[in-house]
Amino acid sequence: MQLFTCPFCGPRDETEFHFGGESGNLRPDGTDVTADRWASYLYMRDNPKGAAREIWVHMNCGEFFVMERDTVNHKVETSIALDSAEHA
Amino acid sequence: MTRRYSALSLFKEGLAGQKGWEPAWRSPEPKKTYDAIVIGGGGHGLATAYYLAKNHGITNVALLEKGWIGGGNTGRNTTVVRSNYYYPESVAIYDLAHRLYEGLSADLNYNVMLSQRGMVFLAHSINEMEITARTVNAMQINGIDAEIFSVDDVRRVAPMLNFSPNARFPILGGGWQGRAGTARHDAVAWGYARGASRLGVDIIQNCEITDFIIEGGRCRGVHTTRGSIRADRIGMAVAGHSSVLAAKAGFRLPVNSYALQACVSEPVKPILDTVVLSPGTGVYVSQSDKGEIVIGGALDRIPSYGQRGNLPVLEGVIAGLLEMFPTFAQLKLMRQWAGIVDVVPDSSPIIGESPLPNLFINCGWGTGGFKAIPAGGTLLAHLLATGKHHDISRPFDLDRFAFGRLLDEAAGSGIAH
Amino acid sequence: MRNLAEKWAVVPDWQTAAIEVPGLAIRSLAGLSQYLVSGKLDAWSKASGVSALGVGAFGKAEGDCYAAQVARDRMLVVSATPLGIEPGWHDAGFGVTVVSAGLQVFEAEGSATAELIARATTLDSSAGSASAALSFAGANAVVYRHGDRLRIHVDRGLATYLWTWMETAARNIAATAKG
Amino acid sequence: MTASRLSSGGSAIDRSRPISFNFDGRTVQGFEGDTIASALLAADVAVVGRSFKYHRPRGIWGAGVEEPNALVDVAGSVRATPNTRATTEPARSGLVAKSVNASPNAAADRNAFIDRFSRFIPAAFYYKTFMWPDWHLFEPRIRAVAGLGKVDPDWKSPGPADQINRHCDVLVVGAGPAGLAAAKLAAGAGKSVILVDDQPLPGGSLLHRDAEIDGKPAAAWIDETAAELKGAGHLVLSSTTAFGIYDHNLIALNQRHNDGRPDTLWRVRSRQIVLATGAIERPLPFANNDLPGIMSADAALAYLRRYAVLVGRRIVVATNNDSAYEVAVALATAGADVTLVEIRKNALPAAPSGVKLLAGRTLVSARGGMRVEGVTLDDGTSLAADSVVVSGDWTPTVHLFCQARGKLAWDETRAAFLPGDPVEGISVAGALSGAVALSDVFSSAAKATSAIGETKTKAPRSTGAEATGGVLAAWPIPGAKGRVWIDYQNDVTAKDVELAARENFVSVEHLKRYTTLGMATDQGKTSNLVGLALMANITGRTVPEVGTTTYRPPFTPVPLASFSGALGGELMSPVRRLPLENVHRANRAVFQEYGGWLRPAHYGGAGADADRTIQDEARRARQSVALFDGSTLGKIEVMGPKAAEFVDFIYYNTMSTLKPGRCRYGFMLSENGVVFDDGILVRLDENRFVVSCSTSHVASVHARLEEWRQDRFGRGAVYIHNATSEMATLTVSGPNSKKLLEALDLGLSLDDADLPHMAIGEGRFGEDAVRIARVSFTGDRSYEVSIRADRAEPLWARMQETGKALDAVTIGLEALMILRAEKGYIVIGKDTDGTTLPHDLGVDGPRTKRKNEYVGRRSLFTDVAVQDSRLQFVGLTVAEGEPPLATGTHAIAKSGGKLRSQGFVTSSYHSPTLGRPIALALIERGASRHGETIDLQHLGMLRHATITGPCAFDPSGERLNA
Repeated sequence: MQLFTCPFCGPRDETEFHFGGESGNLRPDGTDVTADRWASYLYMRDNPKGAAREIWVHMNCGEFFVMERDTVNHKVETSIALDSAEHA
Repeated sequence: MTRRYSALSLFKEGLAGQKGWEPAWRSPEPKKTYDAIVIGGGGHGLATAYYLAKNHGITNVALLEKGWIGGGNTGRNTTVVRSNYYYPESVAIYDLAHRLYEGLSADLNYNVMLSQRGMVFLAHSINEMEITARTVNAMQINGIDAEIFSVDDVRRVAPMLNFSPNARFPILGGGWQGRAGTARHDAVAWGYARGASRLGVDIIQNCEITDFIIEGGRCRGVHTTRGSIRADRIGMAVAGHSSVLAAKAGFRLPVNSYALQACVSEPVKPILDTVVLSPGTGVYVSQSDKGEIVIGGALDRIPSYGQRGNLPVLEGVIAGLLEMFPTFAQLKLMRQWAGIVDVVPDSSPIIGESPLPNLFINCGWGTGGFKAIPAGGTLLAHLLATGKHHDISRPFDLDRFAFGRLLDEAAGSGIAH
Repeated sequence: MRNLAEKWAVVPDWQTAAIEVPGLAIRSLAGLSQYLVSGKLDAWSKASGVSALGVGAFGKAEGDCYAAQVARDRMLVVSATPLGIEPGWHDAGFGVTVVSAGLQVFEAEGSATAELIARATTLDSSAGSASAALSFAGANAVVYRHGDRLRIHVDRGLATYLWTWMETAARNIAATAKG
Repeated sequence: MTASRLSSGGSAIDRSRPISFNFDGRTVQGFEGDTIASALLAADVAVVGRSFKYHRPRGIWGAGVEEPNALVDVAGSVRATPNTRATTEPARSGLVAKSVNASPNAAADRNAFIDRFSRFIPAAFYYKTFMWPDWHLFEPRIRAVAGLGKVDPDWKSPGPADQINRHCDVLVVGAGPAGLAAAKLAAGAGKSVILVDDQPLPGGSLLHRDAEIDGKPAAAWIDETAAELKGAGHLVLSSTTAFGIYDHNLIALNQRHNDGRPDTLWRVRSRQIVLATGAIERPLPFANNDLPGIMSADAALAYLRRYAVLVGRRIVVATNNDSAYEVAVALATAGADVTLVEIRKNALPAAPSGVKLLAGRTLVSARGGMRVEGVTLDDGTSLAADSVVVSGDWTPTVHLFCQARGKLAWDETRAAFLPGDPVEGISVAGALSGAVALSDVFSSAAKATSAIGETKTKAPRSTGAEATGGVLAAWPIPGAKGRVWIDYQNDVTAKDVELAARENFVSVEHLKRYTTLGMATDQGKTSNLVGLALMANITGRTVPEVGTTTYRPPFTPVPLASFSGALGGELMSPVRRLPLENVHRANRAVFQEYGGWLRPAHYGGAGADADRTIQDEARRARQSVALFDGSTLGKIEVMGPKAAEFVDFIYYNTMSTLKPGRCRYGFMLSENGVVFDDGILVRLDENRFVVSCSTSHVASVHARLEEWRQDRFGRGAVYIHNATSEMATLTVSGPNSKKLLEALDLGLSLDDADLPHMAIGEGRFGEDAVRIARVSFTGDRSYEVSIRADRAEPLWARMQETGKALDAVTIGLEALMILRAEKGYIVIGKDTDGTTLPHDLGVDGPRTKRKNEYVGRRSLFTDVAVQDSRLQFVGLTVAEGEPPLATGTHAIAKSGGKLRSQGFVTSSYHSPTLGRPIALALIERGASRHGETIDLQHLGMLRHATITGPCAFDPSGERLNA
């Protein structure tokens, strides 16, 4: 059972959180976006082994945030609220 | 040296102290060049190498494995073999695998212990019965053996289930595939390895890919911890680590890596004769020939490459099991583990040439790769040998994501996304 | 068609329902006015006269009118009497929604309250947390102390579940104390 | 008699409290404090079980968790548990123990003959045979002989297991000398401490090994230290196994109780974990080293000192290390005739008094049948013995350290793997860290706690004689004669390891899987290292080159019940309850579970014919007026300066043009274009909307709204409040709905001009505000009246009362489903699936016309989204007199001799109002095929139906305003 840190609430049990996708996957607006670009936004992932930068939500308070962690040893580095994170 | 496996050879070897058996596969030093390279010594990679040699006569093949063959998901899954899928495209691929499994022990001269004890997928509500009917109808139309089970039918095949009307998830019936069952996972890997090695394939263990050799925009080989190895056709089947190799080759995949847990109880005398799946509780269970209750876990909720189990998911899975099999509460958990699986948005595999020409991929099987090993091997071998898709693999090309032509079995079974 | 009501516990009569084991008593608390308030909490405080500082998890609230923080920019305001503030969006920059009936309130007291917490959440009750929203027996709840007692606000639809869960936990607490 | 109970002594047993239990049909006497194993030994029961594969007779090996042999099914007056370790299970009166894998019993097992064929069935033999004609022919017989214990099919649960979460500064695993010292030091540093040990009493090896601490006998020091910890409020848990270390220093404990309660699961989050898990003694390799009567030397000492059981009269003690000397002396002192066979020639400890020492000698074989009768040494010497106790040295218990991702380091002098580089948050002490002498044990404890903080407590001092750690590695030798057993439970011999090597299964993982070495219930605690060392020897590698096995939870088997806790029955996936549930119960409602809620399916009572009742409700609803509890529909408020812009983005349909006081029906899509939810959006005022979503989607819609808010619009732009539970929503529908509502006198005008279809009004019922929305899911004039959930009962009662004069009918969800299906209204997830796009449902306007951005937009223009073979939403009619189509029926077409699905029936009912079956379906190109008759198939049966529009009733919609 991992401990994640909600930027507002502090450390909470992993079961209170939900994975929201990779950080930096910006949404292209409009209908003239190419099929490849749209598919890339919808589906393609870096899925890094090791250092990762991801969006998570703390379901109890609803905070969306960017978390940096390691996908192998599960060490959590930082948590920053989505609206104060760069290139979220 | 004794090569052929049979009751007679076992008997003869018994008289001679079992000392005449030859190695199950050779462990040669890697050569500088091959006609083809297969990356990944799991079931899919080994099957690919075997079928390259057997179906296409391409025997100058290197199979490169980072650790030890069969040490990844092939040796960590719950060994279920089935083909009860909804879409015709899925049926085609899993049925191919299923049929090859049925002849595999004879083909490989290696007992993979395919045990077709049938599988029941339970329905816990009227709505689930309707969805089951829809799925069974689709299977019948697609030529797969499937039938609807009444409660009494379910009771006949799995009497230990909780048939109380007061159960949290009462059993109203379900679907049944009689040809489904289990196979011995290690035997599948070792059987393919032995078969491939005998046909000339070099199985090279402890050989990790450090980079791809890319020349003129095409893949021409690999750099490894055991030197550079060249070939003009390279296939990769490295479930769980597909994205890592893709990144080295310069492209991305629609894949997230998650841990999938499984666990077994201590061995007990036979109490469960079929495979039982209860989608409502997430229970996916069978009893091994050794007597262990083999419990398939739910996917973890946190992307990870850490090959280990955790507690919350395990608790939920076991709670579901005990709700469906209350008397199993007297059993003890003996071992818990996890494998890393490729999770793809539509939960269907990806097979085809990658964005890097000459490099072909077989990945994205999610939680269901084991049952597909013979098909995954056949289809990747076909791609490597001919450079072209087999009809069965065409729908599973990576290009389906841009076209929007996803093959989502979960969506097909009535789940709105 | 089986009547599934037969297998689910009847919704308790909240006026009389009680869980009592040595060291622990739990009751339902009726009549509190509850409001979700989001946005500029200072502006809200100015308009309502209620403090803009809500208590966090296991924090200690006091008095008849107070707030529990449930998110960075959201509070659950609790009052013994209705507040004279209009629900809806206020141009000062906050929104108000009445949830007086939407959240059921339970109150637990006694020396074994810590034992109840230890079964309901993995959160360390001595460590505190900025928001009082947490998973309590698997349900999203707002949990803090009011005086000597523990108050738990939970979605009305899940109140019967939480009650049954607390009955089970209380039995375990009693058995542990005895064993 | 060979093994026997001495007339005095035994620190663990209470001679004043005799007990008796049953083993394999015979009565066994013992004392309170005995384990099943100690009582069986005292009663001189040599054979306690049969091995897994060859059904070899086996006796008790150890005195703890490592036991490979002595497994029993327990039942009787205790809870039935298969495969219980006799060495750790307390003996209790009334307990019935049965040896596993033996029939009828361990002493006389009818499958014992299998051992005679063992040469033909070596490791992994099954991969090489049983292929012709087919594995299925052989498998049933193999299955029947496999497995160990038996599951009791009539087992009844004693109730849910307790599960407790704890936090502490320091968790110490193991209450032996190292653990006790570490706990004491950590407590002295002002830290909160939890000390756990799997034995019933703290003390570990001090319970049977000689020691003096701080000038006191060890027993006194143990009691004093444990009492001190408890007295200071620290938690000391006995009979509790730390079985798993998970991420971020979460450690899982399983606690056993003696009062019949199920075990308790503890989840402890500790800032620091001190592992003082000790070490486990290994067997020595010699032929027939598995015979009953051959036992761990340390266990023999434990049985002597703790339980006053002397394991034999003529005992051969065999060792390669110093630790067995104390055992030999103790056994001799207790009256046994003891010969010590010592592998080493030189550098031996002081000669043990009263013991015959044969130095430089090795055991090569043991002899005997159902129990050991003697041994042969390497020089041919034959010794008679009724008991052989052996020590092949000690394997540190590294399991938890490895679970925590700790790496091991091979220590050549100790011939053992020890914890390598430190792991953050975890320290090691005692035998686990390689310490042997008690003073080293204590200094390792001081070191393990040194980083925790400055302690005010003095580290304990060893003031007695100290153990020494001399050892000469004694691994199996390739090619040795006879059967040298490595894994007792799974019947793996040295020859099996040699076979694996011959066939290229040389890595540790291959060795394990191929031979099943270490895969039994004891998880190889006594065998893993021996197997590894032999493989190293055969292949010319060092032990670390062969590798270490991966240690996974649990350390010892843990009851499944501990993991599930209370998560079962009503407490699993709990249903939500309606505010008016008890009222509906009293009103003969029959409940079903829909979308996570317990809701009335119909109101016919439990004995009623459900179909008839539902038909009757649906028919009457169209005739006059129907009442329906629709409280479960989502009510999520969206407020703030950019609320209108926000809902435009969220919905497929343009919503910003909605006027305050009006409602609009719309779809929400996922980014992949699939229709995710449908429902009514209400605009209350300029900056405030209420999203009414499907019952089962409230949580997910709420989460999506919050995500887009924070990810696209910014926190200050809009705020989301889920107020679903605040209001009960009572629906009045039908031609007389207005009449009924007027009679309620809600204080607002119901004239169609003031409250037209898709408008809302505010009124009052008594003191409470009510909101009336004129929306319809039946196709008839309908009003949804929302009121505070806790005040809904009087309003519902008034509606019922008023309705009597109008022949009103209260309908459940099943009748409502018929009514909406008559109109062709969809239910998301039933009439759609995870591929359905909005234009498949005939709603193409926004897709072709909208200019601004919305969720899922680009996905509506992919190749697949625009292809003409899509499944489209239609109605189906069957020929007159035919029964309804089954939901799930597929439309079929034949192409190239093969059947192909063309879509399927999503909803199907008999319509009482139309007097015929109605069905909704998703059919390939269905929208352009109205009037076409198609083939359908259900469970092999062929049917026909004609494609129509989805709406079968009142297609012009006149009844909305009738």
